Amino acid sequence: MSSDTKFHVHHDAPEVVGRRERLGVRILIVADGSFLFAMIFTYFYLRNLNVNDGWIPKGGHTFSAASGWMSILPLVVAAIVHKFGQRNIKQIGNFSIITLLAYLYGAYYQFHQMSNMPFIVKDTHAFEGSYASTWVLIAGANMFHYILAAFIALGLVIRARRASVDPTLEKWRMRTASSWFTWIAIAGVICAVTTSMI
Amino acid sequence: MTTLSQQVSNRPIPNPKKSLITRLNMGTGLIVGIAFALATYYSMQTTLDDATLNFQRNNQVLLATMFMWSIGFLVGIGAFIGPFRWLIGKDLTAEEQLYLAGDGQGIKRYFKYCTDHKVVGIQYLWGVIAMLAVGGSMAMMIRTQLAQPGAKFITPSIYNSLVGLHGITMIVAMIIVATGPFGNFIMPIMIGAADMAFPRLNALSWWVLFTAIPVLCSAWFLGGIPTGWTAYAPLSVQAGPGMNAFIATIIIFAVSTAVAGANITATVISMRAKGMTWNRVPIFVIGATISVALAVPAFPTFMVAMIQTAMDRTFLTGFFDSNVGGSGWLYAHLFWIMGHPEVYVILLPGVAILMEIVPVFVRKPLFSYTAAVVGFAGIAGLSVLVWAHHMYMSGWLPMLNGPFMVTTEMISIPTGLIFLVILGTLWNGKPWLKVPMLGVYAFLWNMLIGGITGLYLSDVPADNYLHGSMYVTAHFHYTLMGAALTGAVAGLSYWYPKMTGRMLNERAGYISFWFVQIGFQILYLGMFIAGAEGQPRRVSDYAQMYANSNRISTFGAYLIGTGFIVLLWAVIHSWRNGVIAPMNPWGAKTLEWTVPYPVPLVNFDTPPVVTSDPYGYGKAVK
Amino acid sequence: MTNTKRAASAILSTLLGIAVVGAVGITLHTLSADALRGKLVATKSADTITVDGKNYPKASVTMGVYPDRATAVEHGSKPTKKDYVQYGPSNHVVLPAHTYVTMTLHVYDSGDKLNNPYFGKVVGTIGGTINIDGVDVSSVAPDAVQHTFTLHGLPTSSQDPLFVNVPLPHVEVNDKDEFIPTKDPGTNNKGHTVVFSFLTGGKGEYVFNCEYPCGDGTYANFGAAMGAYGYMSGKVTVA
Amino acid sequence: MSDHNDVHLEPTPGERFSKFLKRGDIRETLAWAAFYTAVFVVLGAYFYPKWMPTVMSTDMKAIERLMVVFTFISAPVCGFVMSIFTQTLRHRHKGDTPPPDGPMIRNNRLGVAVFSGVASLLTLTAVIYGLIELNSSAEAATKDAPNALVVEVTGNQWVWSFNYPSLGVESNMLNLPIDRPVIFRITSADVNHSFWPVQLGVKADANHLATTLAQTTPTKLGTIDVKCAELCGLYHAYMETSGEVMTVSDFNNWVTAQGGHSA
Repeated sequence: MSSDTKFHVHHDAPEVVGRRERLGVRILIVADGSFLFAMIFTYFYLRNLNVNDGWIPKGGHTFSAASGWMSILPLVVAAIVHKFGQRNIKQIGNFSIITLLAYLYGAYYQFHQMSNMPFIVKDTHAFEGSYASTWVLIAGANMFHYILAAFIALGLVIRARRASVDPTLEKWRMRTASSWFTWIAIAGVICAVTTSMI
Repeated sequence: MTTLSQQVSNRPIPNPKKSLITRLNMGTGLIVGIAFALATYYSMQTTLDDATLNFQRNNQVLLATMFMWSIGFLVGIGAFIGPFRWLIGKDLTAEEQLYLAGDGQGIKRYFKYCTDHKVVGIQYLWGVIAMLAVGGSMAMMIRTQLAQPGAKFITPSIYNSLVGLHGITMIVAMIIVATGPFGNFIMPIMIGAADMAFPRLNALSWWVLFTAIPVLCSAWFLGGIPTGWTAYAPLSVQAGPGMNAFIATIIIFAVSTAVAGANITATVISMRAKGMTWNRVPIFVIGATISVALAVPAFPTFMVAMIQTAMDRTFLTGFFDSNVGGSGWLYAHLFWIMGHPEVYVILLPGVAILMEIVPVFVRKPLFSYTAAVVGFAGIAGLSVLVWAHHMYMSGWLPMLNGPFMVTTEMISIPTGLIFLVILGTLWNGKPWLKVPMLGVYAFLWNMLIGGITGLYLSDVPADNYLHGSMYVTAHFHYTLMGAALTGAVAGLSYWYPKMTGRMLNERAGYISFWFVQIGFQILYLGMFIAGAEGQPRRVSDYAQMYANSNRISTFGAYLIGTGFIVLLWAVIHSWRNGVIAPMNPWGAKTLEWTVPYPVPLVNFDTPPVVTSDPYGYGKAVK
Repeated sequence: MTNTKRAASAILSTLLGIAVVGAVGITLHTLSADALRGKLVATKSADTITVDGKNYPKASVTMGVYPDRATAVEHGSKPTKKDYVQYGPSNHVVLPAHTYVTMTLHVYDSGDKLNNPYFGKVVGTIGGTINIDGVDVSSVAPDAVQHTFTLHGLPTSSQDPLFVNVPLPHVEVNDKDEFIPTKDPGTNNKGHTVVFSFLTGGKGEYVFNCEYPCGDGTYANFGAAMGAYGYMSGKVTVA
Repeated sequence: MSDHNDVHLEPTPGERFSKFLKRGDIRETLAWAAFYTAVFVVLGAYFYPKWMPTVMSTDMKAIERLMVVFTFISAPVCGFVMSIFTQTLRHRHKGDTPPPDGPMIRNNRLGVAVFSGVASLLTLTAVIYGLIELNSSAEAATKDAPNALVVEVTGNQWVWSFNYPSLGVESNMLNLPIDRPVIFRITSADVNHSFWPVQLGVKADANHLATTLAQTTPTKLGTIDVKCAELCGLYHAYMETSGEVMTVSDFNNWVTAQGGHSA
C-alpha cells in the first residue's frame, strides 16, 4: 500500500507485487502487534501491582466496559464489510464507502469519549490513577488505527471510481487492505476485552 | 494480455521535468520542516491554556515542535507524494518512479528522496560515520573527565548529558551500522534483486532517521538529559526540557526501524534471485535479516515506554509516578523487552559480515552453514526471553531471577555455535591477513572476553556485585564495539571497492586497526579493573582508589580516538584518490562481485540464476 | 599522489581531527567554568577555638539563597515563581583545612514538605545545632523547610569524611510577598539568617546540594533547578 | 569425515580416535588449547581476588568464589578458541595474491555435536553452580531472619540515610555490628537508586513506595563504602557514604552516642 510498484523499474508481475505488498503489511502488523502487547502488558501490570492503591484511587472514575466495546464496534463492522466487498470487485466502491463511514464514525466516537474523560482531576488536569493513564493510551492507539484506516478506505473509495486503476493489482490491494483492517479489528477486540477488566 | 511496458507506452506520458517531484530535495525539506516547527512553536506558545503547569506546557510545546519538524521535513522532501497520489488514484508513472530512483542525476540524488537502494546505502553510511564521530567525541570527553578524580574537566550536568547522549547516539548508530549501509547497498545485489521490495519505504526509513538527528542534537541546547541512554523512569519524568529531545528521537527512530525492518525482511523473503533457495542465501543476508526481523517487534515496546514517559510529562498521566499508581518497574520491563533483543540486533549483522569474510580470505567453505543459521536463530529466539536479567537487583519478583538466569546463560550455547562456525572455517586454513580479515581475529578475542564476562553478569549472585558497575560498561563495550563495530569496520573495508569503485588505503587500514584494537584492550582492561574494584558506572567523579585504572582507560581511549580519525581519513582520501578497484578484488563468489562499478540502476542486466551456495572454495578432501 | 604527500595529508588530517575534538573539549570546559561563577573563599580570622581538646583556627563564610532573575523562567509545581532559586554568590566554596568554619546563610524562600523527614535534622555541626535568627535548634519541622544545605563527598582514603546537613526554615508566604531578595545576601533584611559551625578535615573535594524538593517536574520535584548544576548545588573545596 | 567408502579396511572408532590424536594439526591444537586453558585458569585465580575489595560478608565470599569458578569453567572454551586463533595465525598466507585453496570442509557433524555438547555441559555446570549459590544464600537468609538487625535504607537524590528502627537511631553512615545478620529494607524517597555497600556484596534497588529486601552477615571488621549503582541524576557520583563493621561493644557505644538505646 505504502509503496506503489506497479510500474516499477523492474516490471514485476502484478501478482508478485501484490503478494510482496501484503507481506510487507503483515510484517508491519507484527510491529503494531508488539505495540499492542506493550499496552496490554502495561494495563495488566499496573492493575495487578496497584502501587499505593493508585490503579483506581478512592473515589476514582472509570469508563464502563460497554463503552470500550462501543468504541471498537466500527472496526469490526468495517472489517467484515470489507471482507464481503472484496468478493465482488465491481461493487468495491460502494462497500468501501460503508467501510469509510464506519471508520469515520469510530474516530468521531473515540474522540467524543476522549474529550469527555471523567477521570481528570479538575485543579491540576492530572489523571486520577494508572487505570486512567492506561485507558487514554489505549484509546489513543485506537484513534490512530481509525485515522489510518479511514485514510486507506478513502483511497479505496476514490480509486474504485477511477478507470485508470489496474483491476488486477487493485484486487491485491483489497486483500492487502483486508490484512490491515482485519488486524485492527482483532487489536480492537483485544483492547476491548482488556479494558473490560477494570 | 498486454505487458506492463506496453501499458506504459500506451498512455500519454507526462513530462516528469515539470512535476513537483523534480523541485523537491533536502533544501525544500529543511525549509518546510523549519517552517512547520516555527509555526507549531509560536502558535502553541500563544494559544495554550495559561492554567496548565509550566513544566507540562513546555513539554507539550517542545514535543509538538519536534514532531512537526519531522513531519514538515518529510512533506518538504516529498515523502508523502506517493501515498497522496495513491489516495487520489493517480499512481506514480514509470517515468516518475525512474526519476525518484535518481536515474542520471549524479551527486544531487544523494540529497533527494531517492529510492535507489545504493543511494540509500551511501546515505546511511555517511549518517553512521557522522553519528559515530559525534558519539566518539563524546566518549573522548567522558574519558577526559574521568582521567583524574575530582571532576576537574566538566560539571556533573554536562557529564551526565554526555553519558546519555553518547549512549543513545552510539546505540542508534550501531543498530544501523551494518544493516544501514551494507543491508541497503550490498544485500539486494547479494540476493540478485534489482532493488528493495519497497523502494519508497527504503528512502523513507533513511529520511525519517535523518530528521531525528537535529532533534537529538537539540537536547544540548535544552539543558541536556540526566538519565543516561536507558532513560529510566521516574528520573526521566522529572528531567528538564532536554528529555523531550530524547523522547522524540526514540519515537522517530522506532518508526524508521519498523519501516526499514519490514522492508529488508520482505526483500529477502520475496526478491531472491531464481535458484537462491534458503540454503544458498549468503550468511550475511541471513544474519542481517534475522537482526532486522528481531528489531521489528522489539522497538515498539521502547516506543510505548517513551510515549508513556511523554504522556507523564505532558498530560500528567501516572504510568511511572508511584504516587498515582505507576511504577518504575513498568518502564524497566518495557525498556528491556526491547533492550536485550536490541543488543543482538546490533551484534548479529556484525558477526554475519565476519562470517561472510572468513571463507573468502582462507579460501575454504563456510563451516557448517546450518550451525550458523541455528546459532543466529537461537540467539534471536532466546533474546526475547532474557530481558529481566537487567532487573535482578530491582526488587521485582526475586523468585523469577532463577529462571531468567537459566535462559540468559543458555544464550552462550548458540553463541558457541557462532564461534564454532568461524573457527571451523579458519581450521587448517592459511588466512590472508588483509584488513577485513584482521577484524575476524579481533572479533574472536573481543567476543570471547565479552561473552565470558557476560556469563558472570548473567549469574544472579555475581551480578549482586557487578550490576551497575564499570564492569558492565566494559562487558557490553566488548560485545558491541569489540565485536559488532569491528565486524562493521571489516565490512566497510571488504565492500569498500564495490561501494566506491576504489580500494581502501591499506596502510592506513592497518595503522587504524592496531591503534583501535590495542587502545581498546587498554581502555577496557582498565575499566574491568575499576569495575572489579567497585566503581559504579555513569559517575562523573570517583574516589582516589580508582585513579590508576581510570588513567589507563583514558590513555586507551585516546589511542582508539586517534585510530578512528586515521580510518576516517582513509575513507575520505581513498574515495577520491584510491587505487581503482577491480571488479572482484578478493576473488569472492557472492553475487555482488559480479556487477561492475558503478552498479547499474537495476543491478543486473540479466537477472542472475543461482545454482549453488556462494562458498564453493577449496579443494575436495580425500 | 606520492607516498610522502599521502603520509603528510594523513598526519595533518589526524592532527586536525584531534584538534576538532580538543576544541569541543575546551568549549565544554569553558562552559563548565561559567557555571561556577568564580570562587567564594572563606575569610580566615586570627582567633582560634578549642573543640574536644584540640585547637582550631577560625574562618567564616556568608552565603544565601536567592532567585536568579537572569535565567528567570517559571518553575515549581505551581508556576508562580518566576525565577530559579540558587545558592550564591558563588557555588564553589573554598574552605581552609582543619579549621572551625562558621557559615552564615541568608534565606528568603517559602517552602513545604521534605521528601525524607531525615533532612529536617541538623547533622554534623558543632553541638548538633544551628542558630536561626538568634535561637539554637537541633531540627526544623520537616513540613516547614524551604531548602537544606547538605554537604557531603566521596568516601575515599585520601580525604576525610565531611557531612553536614542544615535544614533552613521557611519564610511565611505573607512575608515573602513584600520581600525583595537581592544578589548580595548580606543586605537581606527579611527572611531568616541561619548560622552554624563545623570542622573541616584535611584537603578534599566535596559537594553540597539541597534536599528540599524545590525544582520542576511533576515527580518528586527534583527537576530543573534541582537537576541542573549550579543552582541548588555546588562544590566545596577544602584546601 | 563421515564418508568412508573403503568397506574392508574400516577402522574401529577406537583406532580412528587414536589416529586422530596422532595428526599433527590436532596435536598442535591440543597443545595450544592446554596452554591457553592454563593461562586463563591462572588469570581467573589471580584477577578477581587481586582486584575485588576486602571480603567482609558471607555473600561477598560467595561472589568472589563464584567469579573464580566461572573463569575456570570457561577456561577450556577460551583455550579452544585461542588455540585455533594462534595456530591459523602461525600459518598465515603472505603476499598480495589470494592464498591457495584450503581443504573443502563444509561440515563435520561429529565435531559440531561434540562442541555443542561440551559447551552445553559447561553452561549447565555454570547454571547449576549459580543456582546452588543463589539457593544457599536464600536459605541462609531465611534461617538468619529472626535475630537479624533491621536497617531501613532510604535513597534520596543524592544522599543515603539509614534508620535503625529497633535502636531509635537515624544516621547518614551505615554502621553494623560484626557477625550479626542484618536485613536491609530499602526504599527511595524519589527516583530509583541502587543500594550498594561494596564490601558486603549486597545490591538492591531503591524504589519509591516499594521496599526491597536484602540480607547478609558482616564477617570482618573494617570500613564499608556505600554507593549508588543506578544513575539518579545530577549528583549520582556523590551519592556515596561510608560505614563500618564494628565490634558489638563499639557498635553499642555508637548507638548510645547517637541517642539511641542499644538492643
